[in-house]
Order: sequence, then C-alpha cells, then structure tokens
Amino acid sequence: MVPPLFPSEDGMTAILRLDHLSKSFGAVTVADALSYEVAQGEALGVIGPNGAGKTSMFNLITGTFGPDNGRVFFDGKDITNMSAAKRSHAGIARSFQVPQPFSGMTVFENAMIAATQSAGLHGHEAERFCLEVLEQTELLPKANVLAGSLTLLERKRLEMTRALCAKPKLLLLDEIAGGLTEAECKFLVQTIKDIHASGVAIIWIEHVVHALMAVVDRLIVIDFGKKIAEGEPQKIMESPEVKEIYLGIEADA
Amino acid sequence: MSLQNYSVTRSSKAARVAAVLGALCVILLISAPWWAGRAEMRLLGELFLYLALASLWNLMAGYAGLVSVGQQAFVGFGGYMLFALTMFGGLHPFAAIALAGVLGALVSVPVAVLIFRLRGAYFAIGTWVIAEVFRLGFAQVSALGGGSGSSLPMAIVKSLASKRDMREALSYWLALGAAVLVVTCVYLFLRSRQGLALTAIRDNELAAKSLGIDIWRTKFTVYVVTSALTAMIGALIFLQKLRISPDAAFSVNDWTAFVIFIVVIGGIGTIEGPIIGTLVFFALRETLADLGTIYLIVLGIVAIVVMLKAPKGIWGLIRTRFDLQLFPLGYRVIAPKDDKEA
Amino acid sequence: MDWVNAIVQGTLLGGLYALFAAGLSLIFGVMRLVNIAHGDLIVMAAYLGLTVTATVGLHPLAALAIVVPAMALIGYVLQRGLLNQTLGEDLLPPLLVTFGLSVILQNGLLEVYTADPQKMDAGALETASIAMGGLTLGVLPVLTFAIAVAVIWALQWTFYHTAVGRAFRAVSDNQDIAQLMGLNRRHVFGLAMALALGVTAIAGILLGIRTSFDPSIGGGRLIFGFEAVIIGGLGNLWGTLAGGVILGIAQTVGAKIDPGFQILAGHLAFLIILAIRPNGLFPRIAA
Amino acid sequence: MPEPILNIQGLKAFYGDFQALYGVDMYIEPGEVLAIIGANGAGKTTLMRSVTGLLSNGPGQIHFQGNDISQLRADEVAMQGLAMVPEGRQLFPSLTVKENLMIGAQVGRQGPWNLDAVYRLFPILEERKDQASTSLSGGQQQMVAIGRALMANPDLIMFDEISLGLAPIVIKDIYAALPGIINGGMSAIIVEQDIAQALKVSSRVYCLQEGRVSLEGASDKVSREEISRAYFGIE
Amino acid sequence: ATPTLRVGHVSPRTGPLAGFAEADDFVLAGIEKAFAGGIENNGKSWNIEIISKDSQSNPNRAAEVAADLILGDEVDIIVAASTPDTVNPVSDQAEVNEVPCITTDCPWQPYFFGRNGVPGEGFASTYHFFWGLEDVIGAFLDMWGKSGVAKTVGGLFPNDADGNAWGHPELGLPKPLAAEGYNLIDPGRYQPLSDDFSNYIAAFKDAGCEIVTGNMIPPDFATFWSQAAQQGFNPKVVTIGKALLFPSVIESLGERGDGLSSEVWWSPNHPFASSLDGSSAKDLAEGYTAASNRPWTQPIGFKHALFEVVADVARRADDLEDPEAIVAAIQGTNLDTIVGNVNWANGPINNVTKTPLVAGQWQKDGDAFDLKIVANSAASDIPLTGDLKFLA
Ligand SMILES: Nc1ncnc2c1ncn2[C@@H]1O[C@H](COP(=O)(O)OP(=O)(O)OP(=O)(O)O)[C@@H](O)[C@H]1O
Ligand SMILES: Nc1ncnc2c1ncn2[C@@H]1O[C@H](COP(=O)(O)OP(=O)(O)OP(=O)(O)O)[C@@H](O)[C@H]1O
Ligand SMILES: [Mg+2]
Ligand SMILES: [Mg+2]
Repeated sequence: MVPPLFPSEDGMTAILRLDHLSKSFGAVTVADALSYEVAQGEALGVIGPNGAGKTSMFNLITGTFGPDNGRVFFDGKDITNMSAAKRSHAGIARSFQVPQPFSGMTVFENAMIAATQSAGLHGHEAERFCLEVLEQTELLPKANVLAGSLTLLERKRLEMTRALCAKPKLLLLDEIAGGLTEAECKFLVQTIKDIHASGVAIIWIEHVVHALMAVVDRLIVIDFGKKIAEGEPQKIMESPEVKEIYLGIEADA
Repeated sequence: MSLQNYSVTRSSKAARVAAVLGALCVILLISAPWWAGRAEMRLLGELFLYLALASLWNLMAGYAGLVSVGQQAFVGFGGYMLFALTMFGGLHPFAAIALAGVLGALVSVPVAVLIFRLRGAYFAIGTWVIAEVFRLGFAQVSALGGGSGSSLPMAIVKSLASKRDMREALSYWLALGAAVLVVTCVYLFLRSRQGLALTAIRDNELAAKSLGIDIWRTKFTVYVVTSALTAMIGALIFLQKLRISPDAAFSVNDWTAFVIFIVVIGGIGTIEGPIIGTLVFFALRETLADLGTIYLIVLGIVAIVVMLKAPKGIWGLIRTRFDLQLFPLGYRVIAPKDDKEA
Repeated sequence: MDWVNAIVQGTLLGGLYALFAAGLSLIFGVMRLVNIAHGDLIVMAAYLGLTVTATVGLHPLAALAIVVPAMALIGYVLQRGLLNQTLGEDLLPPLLVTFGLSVILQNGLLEVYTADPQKMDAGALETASIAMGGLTLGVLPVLTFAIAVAVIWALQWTFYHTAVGRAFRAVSDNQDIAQLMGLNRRHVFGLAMALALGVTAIAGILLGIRTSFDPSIGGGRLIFGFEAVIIGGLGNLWGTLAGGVILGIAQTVGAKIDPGFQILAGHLAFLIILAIRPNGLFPRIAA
Repeated sequence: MPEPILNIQGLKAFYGDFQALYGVDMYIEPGEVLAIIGANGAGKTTLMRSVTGLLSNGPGQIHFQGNDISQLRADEVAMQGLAMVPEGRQLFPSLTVKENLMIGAQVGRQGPWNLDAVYRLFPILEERKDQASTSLSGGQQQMVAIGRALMANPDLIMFDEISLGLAPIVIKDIYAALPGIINGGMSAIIVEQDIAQALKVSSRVYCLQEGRVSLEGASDKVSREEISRAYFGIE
Repeated sequence: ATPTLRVGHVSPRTGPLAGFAEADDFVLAGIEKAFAGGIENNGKSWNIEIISKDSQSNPNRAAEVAADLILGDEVDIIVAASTPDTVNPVSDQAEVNEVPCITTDCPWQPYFFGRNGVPGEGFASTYHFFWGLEDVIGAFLDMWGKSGVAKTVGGLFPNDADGNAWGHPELGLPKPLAAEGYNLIDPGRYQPLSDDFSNYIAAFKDAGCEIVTGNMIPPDFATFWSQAAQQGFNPKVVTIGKALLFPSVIESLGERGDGLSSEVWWSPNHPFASSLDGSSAKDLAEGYTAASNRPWTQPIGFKHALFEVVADVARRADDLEDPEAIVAAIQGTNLDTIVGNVNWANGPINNVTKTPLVAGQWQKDGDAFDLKIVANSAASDIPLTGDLKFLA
C-alpha cells in the first residue's frame, strides 16, 4: 500500500494542504505564510474580520490568482501552478461571496454549466443531476428564470447549486448564511450537513457564527492574512484573543 | 411532486415551424438557377457570402467576446490562397477552397497566440494591424502580382465548368452552400457543450473559470475555426471576383465594416441577428446604393442609432416582444402539469 | 551616415505619429474610450485647415488658430451628445459607435471634398532645410517634432499641475467617487475629448502640410496612432512619444532595407514589442 | 420636531433586474448622528449610493433640506451639501494626498473645512501630503477619505463602513476624532458592522435586512435581542 | 422602334486618379452629340446609350461597377480607360462574362502581363490600344541623350501595377537603360501614399543622380518633391510618368513645377483628326478649355478616340445582337483616330495595338505652364515645340 502523501495529524489523508502561502497586493497583505490542512471529508470553518484575507485565501485555493510564495496541494498533487479550470476539474468548487451568476442564462443552464464543464457529465445524465441538485437547494421552481433576476437569497442558493453540480471533492463556501432568516438558516445548515455527510470536504467562511458552529469540525481564525488561531470550534470562540479581534466586543459583552 | 415527472427540452414549437420553413426556403433557393436572372443570382450569391461572414463574426464577437476588426485578414488570405493554389499548385478550385480553410486555420494559430495578449478594444486594433501586415505582406509577393494584384487565368475559371451558365449556377450554389453550412455549424456549435461554455464566458468570466472552463482555449478554438471558415468564404468571394489585389482582398470596409453593421443591426449575440441583418443590409443597399456615399452615411447612422437605442438589434426587439427563438440554444425545464409554480 | 540619416528622419516622422497618438492616449487615459474614428477626425481637421486656408487665405499654421478651437468644440459636443451614452462596462457600444462614426466621417468628407487627394500649401516652409552635422533636415519635420514634444509636455503639465488635470485623473481613477466630489463626469469627459481633438487638429494640419490626404487615409493613421500608444504603454504620454519615435524609426529603417517594408516594418516592430512586452515599454503602473 | 435634513420615503433600488431595496423609509434630523446596521448585503451601501445619486431613483423618494434630490446626478447632489466617505476608502490612486483632499473642495462650498483644518485634525496627513495616496496605511487612507469629504463642507456626511479593514487601534483613533468632525452642526450617518460602537456614537439606529428596514429606534433603547432578531430575521 | 446599343463606361471620376477623368463630362457630351442621330448598321439605325460609372480609383470598385454594368444594365460593349487599376479589373469582368471590351490609357505591358495574358493566346473578348514601355523608354532616352546630363538615374517605382511594370527587370526600364549606359539607382518598390521618401533621397544623393525618373501618382510625387528640397537633393532632370501629365498638378507645385518633364501621348499639336466629326486635336483641346476654363489634358484625346472606335465597331459589326460578331468587328478595326491609327492587326502582341508617343517638358510661358514637346524621334510626324532645359 502506498503511504498517504500528506498524512494529517489524526492519520487521515489530507485533501488540501496549504504550505506557507503568501500573497500581497502592494501594501496589503492578504495571505501571510498561511499553512493548514483539511482532511478528507472534514468540515473546516473560517472566521476573521472584514478584509482579513478570507476570500483571498479561497482565490488562492481555486487559482483565481497565484501566490507570491508557498504551495498548494490538493488530493496528493501540487496544484500551485495549475489553472483555475483544471483545479475545478480536479474537484474544487466554490461559491462566491458576491454572487457571480451567468445573468443572461436561466438557473437551470447555470447548473448545467457546472455539471457539463466541471463535473464532465453529458446529455441526459447531466440534466437529471442538475434537476436533483436544484430540488435539494429549493431552486427547482425557478429553473427557467434568468439568473440575473433572482433575489439575493436565491443568488446565494444558485451559488451553492452550481458548486454542488460540479460534484466537488472539496467545497468552498464564502458567506452564504448572511442575511438569512432563522428558518432559512436552519435549512441551510441541514443542507450543508447533508453534503458533508456524503463525504465532501468543506471549507466554510462565515460571519454567522452560530450556523458555522453547527456544522464544522474545526475552526481557524484569520487576521491580516495570518492564521492566528486554530482548533476545536467551541474553544476558539471562547479565546479572548478571538473575542477582541473578531467580535470586537472586548471584554464588555 | 416527483422529480421523475420533470423533463428538459431544447426545442419549441416556433423553432420547429421555423425549421420546416427554413428547409423549404433552402430548397427554393437551390432551384434559383432555373428561375432567377443572372443579376439576381449574383446578388443572392453575394448575400449568402455576407451572411456567412456575418454569422462567423457574430460567433466571435457576440459569443466569444472577440471583437475583431481584422477579419479581412482571413478573407484576403483565403482569396490569395485560391489564386496561389490554383495558379502555382495546379489544384482544382474546389480543392483550393478547402485547402485555403486548412491554411487559414494554421496561420490563425500564431496570430491568436500573439493578439490574445491584447484586451478589449486593443484586441480589435491588434487584429486590424495583423490584417494590414497580411495586406502589405501579400503586396510583396511578386508572383501574385505584388501591389498590383493578379487576375485568375481563364483556364482555371473554365475548369469549374466550360459553359458560362453552369459556372454561374455553380458559384451560386457554392455561396448558398457556404451560408447554410456556416449557419448550421454555428448553431450546432452553440448547442454543444463548448457552446454552453462560450455563453458562460460571455456572461461571467470569473465564474466560468472556476467552473472548469478554460477560457483561453475556448476562445482560441473559436478564433481558429472562425478564421478557417472565413478563409474559405474569402476564397469563394474571389472566385467570383476573378481578380485579386492587396487593397481589394484586405479591405476593412468591404469585409469587416459591412459585416459589423449587419450583425449590429440584426442583433449581436443571436443566430437570427445576422440573417435579419443581412436582409436589411441588402435591402438598404439595393434601394440606396445609387446614392453612393450617402448610402454609407445612412448605414453608419443606422448602426449608431441601433447600438444606442436597441443594443440587441432588430432581432432583440422582436425577441423581447414575442419571446421567440428560432434557433433554440437553451434548456427549458417542463414541470409536471399539476405543479403550477414551475 | 545613411543609417544615421534614416534614424534621424524616422525620429522626426515619429513626432508626427506621436501627435496622432497623443489624443488617443489622452482619452483612453481619462475615460477608457478607444476611438476608432480618431484617424478620420485627423483627416477632418486637415480638411478644415484646407477650407480655412482656401477661403480666408491664411497660412496653414495660422489656420491652427481657427481649426484647434473648432475641433475642440466638435470634440466637446461629440462627447456630450453621443459618446457619453456609450460608456459603461460593455466595450462593444463605444467601439461600434465610433466605428460607425468613422464611416460617417469618411463618407461625409468624400461627399463634401470628393476623393481627390489634397495638400495644404505652406509655401517656403515646405522646402526649407537646415544643415546639421552632415545631415540635411527639413524645417517642417523638425518643427513637427518640436510641436509634438511641446504638445506632450503641455498635456503632461495640464494633467499633473492644473485643476482640470486633477479632475481628469480623479474621474479616470474612479468615476463614481469623483462624482461624489461634485465632478460631473460627462462634462469632464467632454473637456478631455475637446482637448484630444484640439491636439488632433494640430496633427491633422501638420499631416496636411507634409503629405497629401484624401478622405480614406484615416484608418492608416489610426493604426499608427494606436501602435504608438500601445508600444509606449497605455496612458503614458511620454511613452506615447517614445512609441511614435520607435514606429517612425522602424519605418525609415525598414524602408532603407527595402522601400516595400516601410509601413510593414512599423507594424512588425509593433507586433514584436507586443510579443515581448504586452503592456508596452513604459506602462503606467497599474492602480 | 424639527424638519428632517434628509427624508427618505419608499426608496427602491435596482441593479439591473435585481432589486436591492424594497421601499425604505428613513429620516435624519439636523445635527443628529444616525447609525445604520445590518448584515452583509443588507443594502446599506446601496442606500447610500441611492441617496448620493450614484444609483438612479424614482421621483419624490429622497428629500434633502426640503428639496427633492431623488433624480439629481451625483455631482449635483454633492453641490447641495451632501458628502460621503465611501466603503473601502476609494482614494484616487493617481492623486497625491493633498490632491485627494483638494478634489474634495471641488464643489466650492464655503465653511470651516479647508486644507489647514484637515491637517489640524489629522496632522500625519500634512507630513505625507505629497505622497501617493496608495502608499499610506489603511488608517491613514481612511483619514484622507474623511478629510476629502469634509473639504466639501457638507451639511450631511455619510460614513460607509467607517472602520472596515482597520486595526482596532486605528478605529479608536477615528472614533476619537468623530466628535471634532461633527461638532459644527453637521449631521452624520454612520454605517458600522461593530454594533456596540455604532450604538455608542449615535442617537438613533436603523437596521436593514434584505433591503428593508427591520428595526428603528433610539440607540440607547434598543435591546440586543431586538437587534439580533432584526439582523438575522428570526420570525 | 430603333434598337439600342448599350455601352458601359468605367472611369475613375474621383480618387487619386480623378485627373484622368476630369474631362469625362466634356468628352461624353461631345460624343453623345455625335451619336444623337444614331448609328447605321447593316442598313438599320441604332441608338447608342452610354452608361458611365465611377470606379473611385479603386480596383475593387472598378470590378464591381463593371459587373453591375454587365449583369445589371446588360451592356453590349464595355469600355474603360485610365491606368491598370481601372482597365484590368474591367477587362477581367468582361472576359469572364464574354462581353466585348475596349480599353485604353494604360501601357500595354501592365495590361497584358498584369492580367496573366499568354503571348500567342491573348484574350477572347477584350482589346486594348495605347503605347508600351519600350516607347516611353525610347522617348525618355531620346530626351535625356540630347541634353548631355550625367547618366546616373534615380528610379521611383511604387508597388502598384504601373510601378511594377515600369520597374520590372526584364520588361521595364532597367534593361534598356543599362544597355544605353545609364546607371539606374532603384532602391525598390514603395507603397503608394507614403509619408516619407528620405531613403530614396539619401540613396539618390549618395549616388550623385542627376536624373530622376519613375511612375508615380501626383500626391506621392508632391511629397517626394518637397522632401527632396528639404533634404538638399537637386537633380537636373526629373521625368516622371503619370504624375506630371496634368497642368493642375504642375500648377499646384508652384515654382517647383517649372522644368519637370513627362511622356506625351497626345497634345493639341498632334497632327490627327477625329473620325467622328473631323475636328483636329487642336479643336478638341481648345473646345475643352473654352467649355471648362481649364487647360487641356492628355487623356481627352484618348477618351474621345475610345468612342471613335466604339462608333466604328458599331457600324461594321455583322450583327450587333451577337457579342461574337462585335468582337470580330473590333479585331478588324483599322481607323485613323484623333490619337493616331488604331489597328489590331499591327499590334505588338495579341489584343493590343499601339499609338505614337513623344516626350515633353513643362515650361513657364508667361503666367502659365506649357508642355513643350522636346523629343520625338519615334514619331517624327509630331512636331517639336521646344528644347529640354535643366532644372534650376
Ligand atoms: N485583486 C486585489 N487587488 C488588490 N487588493 C485586493 C484584491 N483582492 C483583495 N484585495 C484586498 O485584500 C484584502 C483582503 O480581502 P478579502 O476579500 O480576502 O477579505 P475577506 O477576509 O474576505 O473580507 P470580508 O469578510 O469582508 O469578505 C482587502 O483589503 C481587499 O481590499
Ligand atoms: N453593482 C452591483 N450589481 C449587482 N448587485 C449588487 C451590486 N452592488 C451590490 N449588489 C447587491 O445588492 C445587495 C445589497 O448590497 P450592498 O452593497 O448595499 O450591501 P451592504 O449592506 O452595504 O453590505 P456590506 O456589509 O457587504 O457592505 C447585495 O445583495 C449585493 O450583492
Ligand atoms: Mg470575503
Ligand atoms: Mg456595504
């Protein structure tokens, strides 16, 4: 048996490993020697103040832009110099914080693009799969609607739908719970739990911490592009450092 | 409500009717040599070639976002290849037209690698420079007449068919065939997986990239295929013109400006647009061409007004009004009857 | 010496190309508008100059006093009346509208002035020369080059040392926020186009003295202008001058190798630079 | 009750097909500091863009000092005395610090704020006045953005995400400067993610949720529960 | 009713070649008057209708309007004049559509070889009359030889049909010039409408050229000529084909027009008369000056002669309904026209026949410029009217 390339601490194989990733835009550092790994099927939560570099970290993982330094490994391969398209084929899918729908196409066609291009499905099989995912994300009634005319909530669902239609091994979710009602939020948490249960690894950036806590196995905190804390969710949230930097509520709350 | 009852369709009633009417139209047009005069056939032949050029330009600009004002490079290249291959290679004109397409594809590869470095409007200018380089380059080839150009020897023209009537019918059918071929190819391409990817790129490059679409390669493919077909159309055009010269072969007005106007007026980014645009363009031309320059001024004004007031062109207006699509590209989910909300 | 001569003559020619390009560079810098009709506007300026010299009997250089403000006014009206409506995310509208404008201008000029080539008569200036270190230089090309340097210096100064220049830069950086500062971007764009066409007027008149023109030559001049802008680096005015000079030298040196290469050599120089430095030689650092 | 300086009624806003605001009602009285809170994407920035004329509005939806400004262009609104410190600072990168400030005076309104006054408020800016604005730290950039808005001598100043992306220490400095900024009777609207901070400096607060006002009240009266309900919409 | 013979006419009325067509209206008016009573053919009277179209000096456009005339207007004969850029595309369309075609105003080599003509085979429907490069070379050498100027010649040939023919190493100027002991400096073919000629000027200066020759369009010559002065190049003799044909061009050069020389295909002093109305060359030229207030130009004679040939063919053809009969009539032409004898039996090559050529110099005569004929050894029936003078 070939030994796993990136054994993580608990012995599971890492699906993703960041190795001292750094990136800056002029004076702004968005990633500062960022290292961590995600195990197969793990759900990792990411929090941090606005502008800390969370979305940028996703951009580095998906290949939207390349790092100045450091490497990214996915599923046993060094993907640092791989194009965004190839990474998608390899099994990384994301939802965008600012939704990026194909506005001139219908919801169903948006889903079809993910299914045919990224997941490589064909014809009838692709169509059926998209219908299934749309049902799961409750967008089926909107299947024939142009994506450009969806409401914010529906756009966020579309983001999720597309990511799922790509049949990913690693799903990156960027603030999908913001602005949801409690009921919607519960439904979302359930959906993500289901996805997680099906064996997909997840990294979830979220400011709605209680939703995050309900799903993730582990939490990391990022500030100024640096990982400043990592560990068991409950513990992390209670650390005074996180309270100050993230919640900004100092000791008074 | 069960998912099994949902179905997905890619056609519509309007489209089926249009397909039947279209087929009838094509059959009628095939028979034109038996009922139309020489002048009409020449006009129709020209119309078909413009339709083909317009559909190709629309694929590039309207779908792949490659706004080129240098397509004359490939029109002229194809024309020159026809002359060179028949005169020096001794090929039959048909073989030369096909080979012109292959060669067009080959030269478009390095061209694409170079000008894909430019974005937006600068890409447009880059393509124009390339066309100028082609023009000046061919002007240096003295075997093809240099700057003065060359006539197609009568022997080659006669090798098509010895009788004039037959030659004229043949070149008419070639033009018709080219138009039908190009429109069909564009349609099938856009319905394919690649076509879906192309439309996605047009809507949102960032999202397309992250969904596994290789943007550079998709655009590159479109560029190469378009160039190849454009070169073949170019060869056909100069088979009709009989004489080629750098200025005529690489004319930006004739092979690009008019084509752009056709697409804009008809409706950019739709398959129907170029067809409507070509009809409107030729209608304008036949009624106003005697006014000479005034006609071109009118054309320019029409294009500007359309661009500002109805950026989706005539077909765009029709489509928003009647929700009509003659060449259905999209998917429609059909909900089960009892499921009213879909 | 021949090569030196070719390079010197090319440099002087480059001055003219830089003038073609300066207006383009300016409006691209301020509003990201690529004006396909620019070449035809140059030709239109030349015709305006011709009309002024013919009707008023002025020397072509004196005609600048009328043509420059006239073109500036045309620029302002054109921008506010038409081009402002095309600006936005989508690149097709400005491209196609200026393309349409180009066709209208070309044929409008054809209608008014016919296709006959014209030339402006600048009298003794056309043939005057000065000897310099074994080379004989035409006064007109030297003057053209000097004007190009002066114009670019003046544009640069306007850009960096005046309120209007500050407004140009602010609007070019961020239209929305500039609006919040009370800058009406439509007006600012109008001013930029006016300035650009003022420069175009100078370019047109110098072109019309140097060589003959007809309504169809705008396209070629547009290409030279664009090449100079791209070679120099987008939005960099001194770079544009350098781009013009490189183009001019490529042409004269190319012509020295074989006269048939004159224009081709310029295009090839452009393509080579594009292959090596896609952002031009001196790009303004991306904001 | 004094006449509100800004009065918003039934404001709707769209990005293409997408509706971002669904009939927002809001007012602010002269000299008042108003806080707007809400989750990401709730529509706070959109609201400000509508008010400043960057988004086009239907008629009669926004009145400023009694005039209907709903359909004015942004530069015309600015002339009326309404200034904004935009989200993410948005300095003009090709202008120096001083030029950025001077551009703010473009509207030509007279008042207490001029270059010297801004330099007095933020002395560091005078030291850096000829530097490229992009070379400043985030906090200094925020100072320039604030100074730039003040240079217009506005009657109402709006801060969008005043502390976004700033280190806590810088945020403290900025808030320390706030009273000095609005002492001369200027009204202010503050959009802030940090709820505690927002409540501390404001007299009234609005919470937006999905393009609608979900809570309105005096800052010292609203409870945590009300806020979190308004924020996330617990039904 | 009287049947109508339709004649299509393609001419560059606008564009850089417009000078060639400036007298079109005058000539056509005269011709229409001559045709007013119709033409007698086989005892039957025919009306002649002339349909004239503008090529805008653009070969592409010339082909288009020729095709329009042939297919749209269904003309029976098509005629064209003025440089290969007009003549060749029109002839090609006529050839493929099997319509009889007569052309002129273009040296026969660019006409014949530029269309890929095969000596011994020629063309089926298209016929041409003018002179050839051998004639222009003879006339130039004749003129230069008498003057005693140094035998170093600068050549200016554009990359167009005329330029390529004139500069052609075998068919053009280089070979005969060398044979006569001239040293030709030929840097290569430039693109028409160039902005810069400094390389030519430098090369000519270095070689010490005293003569400049070539074939140019007027705007290029104007650019060259002012740059030559700017860069201190002052040749003694400048003999340029095409560009210097027209008095308007010479006048636009001001003082610097004085002393330039050119080929002369036709002048009021040519001892020929019209077969249509018997008027002399002088009558025709003066008629134009009277009608237009402009000086005469050389193409007037040829444009007139073109229609003389049409009229002659229309009279003689066995059957005006049959294109082949018209072609046969063209082939059998033997007509003394206002530009000399036109007879395709005497041609240097199939489908071509020649008219005489001399050389002349523009000399200031009081206020106006006059084209003096200064060399005539190939056509001594055309009298000399002056002597070659060197440029200042
Ligand atoms: N392409 C870019 N060029 C320049 N700066 C950038 C770029 N992308 C991001 N930044 C900057 O990097 C910083 C980090 O941005 P990022 O979007 O990663 O933050 P974030 O942690 O996702 O914040 P939020 O919680 O607000 O979404 C910000 O200051 C942003 O302005
Ligand atoms: N230019 C735009 N085009 C399309 N949609 C937009 C645009 N700008 C904002 N939106 C959408 O409008 C909604 C409201 O956005 P807005 O920026 O006003 O929110 P916000 O409350 O300021 O959020 P944040 O806290 O992130 O700044 C969001 O759903 C956003 O995605
Ligand atoms: Mg983010
Ligand atoms: Mg906001």
